[in-house]
Amino acid sequence: MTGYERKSSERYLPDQGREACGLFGVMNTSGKMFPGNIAISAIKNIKVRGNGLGGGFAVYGLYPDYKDFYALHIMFEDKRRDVKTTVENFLTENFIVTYDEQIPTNPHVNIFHPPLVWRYFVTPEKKGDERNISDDEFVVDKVMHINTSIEDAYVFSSGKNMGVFKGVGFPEEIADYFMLDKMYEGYIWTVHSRFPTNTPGWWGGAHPFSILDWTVVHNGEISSYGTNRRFLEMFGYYCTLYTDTEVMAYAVDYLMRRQGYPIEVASKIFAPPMWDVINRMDEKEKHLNTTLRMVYGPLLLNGPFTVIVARHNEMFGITDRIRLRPITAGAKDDMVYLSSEEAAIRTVAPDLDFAWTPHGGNPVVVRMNSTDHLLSMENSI
Amino acid sequence: MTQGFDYVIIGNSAGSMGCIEMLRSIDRSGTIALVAEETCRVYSRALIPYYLAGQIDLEKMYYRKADFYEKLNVAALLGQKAVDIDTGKKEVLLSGGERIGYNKLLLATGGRPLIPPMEGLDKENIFTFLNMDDVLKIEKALKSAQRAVVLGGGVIGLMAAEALCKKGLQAHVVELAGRVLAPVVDEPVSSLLEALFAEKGVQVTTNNTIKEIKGGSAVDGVVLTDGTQISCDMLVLAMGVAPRIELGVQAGLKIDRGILVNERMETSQADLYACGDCAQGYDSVAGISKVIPLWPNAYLGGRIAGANMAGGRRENVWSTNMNSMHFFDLCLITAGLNVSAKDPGDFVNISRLDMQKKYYRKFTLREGRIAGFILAGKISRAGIFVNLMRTKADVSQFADDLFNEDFGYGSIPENLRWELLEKDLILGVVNQ
Amino acid sequence: MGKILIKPEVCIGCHLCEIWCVVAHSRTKDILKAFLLEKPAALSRVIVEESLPVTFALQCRHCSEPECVFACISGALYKDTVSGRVIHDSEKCVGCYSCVLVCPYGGIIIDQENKKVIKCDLCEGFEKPYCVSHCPNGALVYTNQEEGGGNK
Amino acid sequence: MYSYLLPEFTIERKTDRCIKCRVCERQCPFGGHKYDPDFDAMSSFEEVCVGCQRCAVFCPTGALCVQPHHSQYKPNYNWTREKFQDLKKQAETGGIILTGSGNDKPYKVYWDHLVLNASQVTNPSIDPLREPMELRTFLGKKNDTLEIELNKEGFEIKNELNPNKMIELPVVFSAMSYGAISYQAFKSLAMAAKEVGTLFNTGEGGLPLEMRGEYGGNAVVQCASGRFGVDSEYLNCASIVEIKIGQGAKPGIGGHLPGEKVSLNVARNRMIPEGTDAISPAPQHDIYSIEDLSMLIYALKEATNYTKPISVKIAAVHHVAAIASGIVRAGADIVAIDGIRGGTGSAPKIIRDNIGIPIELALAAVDKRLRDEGIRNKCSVIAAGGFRCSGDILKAIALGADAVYIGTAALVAMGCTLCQKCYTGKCAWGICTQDPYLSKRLNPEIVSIKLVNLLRSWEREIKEMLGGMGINAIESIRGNRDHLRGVGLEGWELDVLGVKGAGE
Repeated sequence: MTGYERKSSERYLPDQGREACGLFGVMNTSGKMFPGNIAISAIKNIKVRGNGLGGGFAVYGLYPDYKDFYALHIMFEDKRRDVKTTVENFLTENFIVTYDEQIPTNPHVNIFHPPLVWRYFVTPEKKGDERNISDDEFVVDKVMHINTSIEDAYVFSSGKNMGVFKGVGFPEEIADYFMLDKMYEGYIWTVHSRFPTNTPGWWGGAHPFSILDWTVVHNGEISSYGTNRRFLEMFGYYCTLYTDTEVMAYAVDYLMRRQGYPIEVASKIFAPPMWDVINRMDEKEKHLNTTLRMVYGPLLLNGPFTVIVARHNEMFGITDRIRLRPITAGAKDDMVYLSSEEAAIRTVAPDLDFAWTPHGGNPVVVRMNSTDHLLSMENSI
Repeated sequence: MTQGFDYVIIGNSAGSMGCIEMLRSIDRSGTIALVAEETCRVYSRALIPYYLAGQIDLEKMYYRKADFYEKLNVAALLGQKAVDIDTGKKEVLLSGGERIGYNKLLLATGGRPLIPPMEGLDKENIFTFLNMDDVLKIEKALKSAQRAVVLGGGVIGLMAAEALCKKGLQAHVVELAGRVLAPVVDEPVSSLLEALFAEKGVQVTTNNTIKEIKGGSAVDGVVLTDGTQISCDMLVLAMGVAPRIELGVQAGLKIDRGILVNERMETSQADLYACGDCAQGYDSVAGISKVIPLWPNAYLGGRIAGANMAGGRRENVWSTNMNSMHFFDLCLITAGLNVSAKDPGDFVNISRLDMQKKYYRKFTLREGRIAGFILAGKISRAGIFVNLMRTKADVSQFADDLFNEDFGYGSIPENLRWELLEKDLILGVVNQ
Repeated sequence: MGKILIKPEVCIGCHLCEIWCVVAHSRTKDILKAFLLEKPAALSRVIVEESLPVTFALQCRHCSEPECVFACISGALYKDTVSGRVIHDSEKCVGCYSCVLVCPYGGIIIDQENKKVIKCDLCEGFEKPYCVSHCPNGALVYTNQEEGGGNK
Repeated sequence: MYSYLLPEFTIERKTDRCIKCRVCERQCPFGGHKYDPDFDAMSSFEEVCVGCQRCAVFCPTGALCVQPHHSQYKPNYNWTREKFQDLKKQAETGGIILTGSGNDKPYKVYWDHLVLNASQVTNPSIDPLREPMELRTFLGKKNDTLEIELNKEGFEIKNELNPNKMIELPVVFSAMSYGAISYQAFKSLAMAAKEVGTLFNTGEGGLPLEMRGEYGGNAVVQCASGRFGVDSEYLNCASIVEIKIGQGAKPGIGGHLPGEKVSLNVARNRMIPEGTDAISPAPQHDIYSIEDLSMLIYALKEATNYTKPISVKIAAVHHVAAIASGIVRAGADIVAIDGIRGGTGSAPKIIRDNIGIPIELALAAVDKRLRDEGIRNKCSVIAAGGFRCSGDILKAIALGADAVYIGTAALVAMGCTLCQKCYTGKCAWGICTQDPYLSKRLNPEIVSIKLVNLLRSWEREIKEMLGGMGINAIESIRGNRDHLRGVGLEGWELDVLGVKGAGE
């Protein structure tokens, strides 16, 4: 007589991840285009790092026909047509919209509460004082406007010849939904499998985050979020997504686009060396690092994180200053891989030329037609 | 074969100890010989009155422990008298016929009791009051004695009288001068003392001395110069001491009252030193050469001699007459010059007296500086006055405070105070 | 050698050094008993000199050339060659006060009761002299360093 | 006039413990104890007792207990004992009631209504015993951008940097002048600041010449309305020059150091005759507008060749945010804001107790305003006024302060018991006095260690709290109000503070 049934709710479910997010990025340094299945297979391998509440991809080089236009990917929550009209009115006020269409999706994929997702290829149409600011600045400003002022509309991709696809679900489901393996090719793919802890799961909240052609996939929790956010607010970046990844995207934009600092400098700001390390540096290095910390202390990203940032011709990965989250890099010919797990890389590239784990705060910088990424091997663990 | 020593010291009291202890702090290996007439180990002559009064036992008379000579590796030739010095051969002839060679020689032969000529000195129960021998003899005589006459109203005489009084004898002090302790204290203190002794039943006769000693084989009385007769069964002669200079004379040293020494305790002959009661040095306060027959002076002289004998160079920069005494309950301290109030000359005497409290203080000033002082009754921290005297500090600004019973460094003006104390304080810089 | 240095600029004149010196030299080492029960009470070996606003504590300096030792007629005072302390053997002291006469600091105290002297012994047996360890303001400092000069 | 005042304190002496050592008598500068030879006992005089506890601490047998006097007027919620006493005092004297130290009225202490965050699961907390934990802070204007050049040797910064002062701990000793406090107290602060790698503030009393070489590098020198002690060398030996406009304990009020506190040395440092009153006017008479302030800021920058950050210190008053913004725009590199609980050596009680606003609200408003205007990085903000513990400090930094000034807390570490009698010049603890007999009670060698210990313990605590939040550099909590939550605060208060309520 066995009246009892074992309770399944207490069992460890291998499908149910427990910790943090999975990241993967791949770039062909010769600029060769390749389809999405590498990124999809890799992220599938580390499914345990997601929980089905968010996944997304960034693809570079996918709109060669519209490469001179800003490609705005905009989602309308609850498929609200009225909001779409508002946004489109706003767009036509500020841009010349060359072409727009609904982003094609696979109707057979069963997915959670999808918004209406539309893409617009646009050129800024600046008026009055706006003529003094750059196109990029103009676009950022308008994106910020839509994201902060128009409810239920959200611009989640705004670069040229690149695009972000994301949503609530496992990344492979998102890939299926947007038919990434079939419809697009790119020379950089980054992907994120999400396990949100501090923010609710919604489509806009999935990674990658982007501004212009910058995209960020991120694993971790930035304890300095409030400091970073309030600093960036001074420069017109308003964080609307209640997530630290967004702040990172804006910080990258602020430092690398607006201030024009290279990744190597930006990474010293995000994950600076400890003071006791700086104290031991030679005078020049010490001056550089001290000044960066003095001036950009508010952009130090404190707390555990691994991040993969990409833009055209460049991708880099970095972990926090005390390496509370992992990153692994791998290279095979002109393909360079970054991931939170080596396993993800090995899945798609079993026989790597190199595989290495850099120190906390030490970026792996992947550049077009360059082997800069190998520099980070020097001090790797 | 003559035994040779690096250092030979003649005498076995304070000066010799000062010398040996200094020598050994510098020279651990040099050979030292000590020659002394007495057979016992070093003891403190200054303690004789204490022993006699029964305040201490014989063991405490000894100034250093029994193993002192052994520990300091000193050949103690006790019971041997040095009878001659051959300065050419650098040898000392001992009474036993033995000769010992020296490289450096210290004469610390001390003093002998002064005994004025008088009739009847050959009788029994007449004692001097200087050595262990003397006191042991007196002690034996005490058993049968009841009345004692002490000739001499100086420090030793008064101490002897006090001790005898404490032993139950009726003592009678006879002093030639017009008052007791005349050389070191002034009239008020003499009066205090005379009254004190009288109060304790000790008669004091001044302006008088013994003309004749009466009795058969033993003394049974004395006749004073004014004809007064005092019966007694014991007579203590405490007239003071004279330097023992015979060896110095034989060695051909320059001699005045004592063997003349310079500030390094060197005599007129090379490698010959002298210190203590047999020597005559410079009194810094009096400004003259004189014998200062005091225990501390002897010890210090020995130290300085020792330092120079061992090849160092050290000078006696300052010495003067100083005394700490107490009679019954009265403590007395004197130092420097004792200038009579009647004829002070260049000196200014300032004093306070309270007969009731047996308190007296007198300071003798010369150009605002202390040249001498007498304290009776309250003597604590007297050394500070000595320090002021030694450093020739001008005290005129705070002369009144000197009478303060709690006088201390707090009473001394700021600058002078730190000057006197400086080396021993951390004087932080305090800006106020 | 052990020595107590005094810093008048931070001496606050509280006299706690004297109080604790008494305790250190009491039989019971208990402040209440030392003052309220023990008869006669122990005496302080340290004296606070006062000339307001200046105050400072003074006790035996444990001189390298101790006049008191030279003057002592009984051998009660001696300088310990190892520790450098000037030590007073009360058993041997006869109370002649020669040391009182010569001590330039007035650091030797007369014990009227016993007709002897007493002086600072640097609280032998304690890690630090009581006056130093109980000074509330660091005005007394115990040093244990070799000092220059010596008996050369 | 016969006084109707009740004694404030009662002195209880356990006679079975009193050994009549008279330590209490010597330690009380007010004459509260005396040995009575007729009784062979100690007597106490309660009417002079200020409750400073010096005697209780120094009594070697623990025989003394000083506590508020039991006698009271008929209890009355409105007419409190304090109000009674003040009224009677004024009736007897006809004067303004003076007091010392900070506001002791029960205004809401917002620090006690703010709580900090800690990491659980999603990000690891950091163990400060094992991992570096960085509190280094820079005070001064930050460059808007850096010109970074990549050359053969690496990256190089080409542009000129604004002067900044680096401190190892975001806690700075606030302005307490030599003259107000004793030389010993002043020097103790300097010694401790140097040891810890932070700053002390000279107040308006000059910086003694002999201290300039050794402690100038740790000094914030003040240039206040009396201009006491200001000369070129004074300005140039320091790390930061501060223009003092106001003080939290007495906004709108000047200073008055009575002549009896102006000793020869105080006089020399203030460059005034010995024994004369040192009067700091209420306003700076060359600053009647923000443009005037700007002129002084730039005059001081000129005088120091643009090598030192210039700070402007104001009392927190109603429009503090706008004032602070003006100050930054006037060219100040640091804005120091002193809240209503800031301390003083002497102030009219009515001013101290009633004027100004709490630092928490002022700080939050200023930080927000400067950010809204996009100029927060053009200055550092130092908060002052009643910081009691490292928790307060970390909360202030999370609200947006770069560093905090501590005054009263440092004084307490030095011995102060907040008896509030600073203005009498008879501080029993040797802090707020120029009486040499009293001031030497404070031994800089000991007291500087106490101050260092205080800062070190706070440093450790701040590191523990930061570690708990998973943050290993102080700059990551600065202005990070996400790590603060309010408890027991009303909506408007949360709004001003810019924090969410707990549970949100």
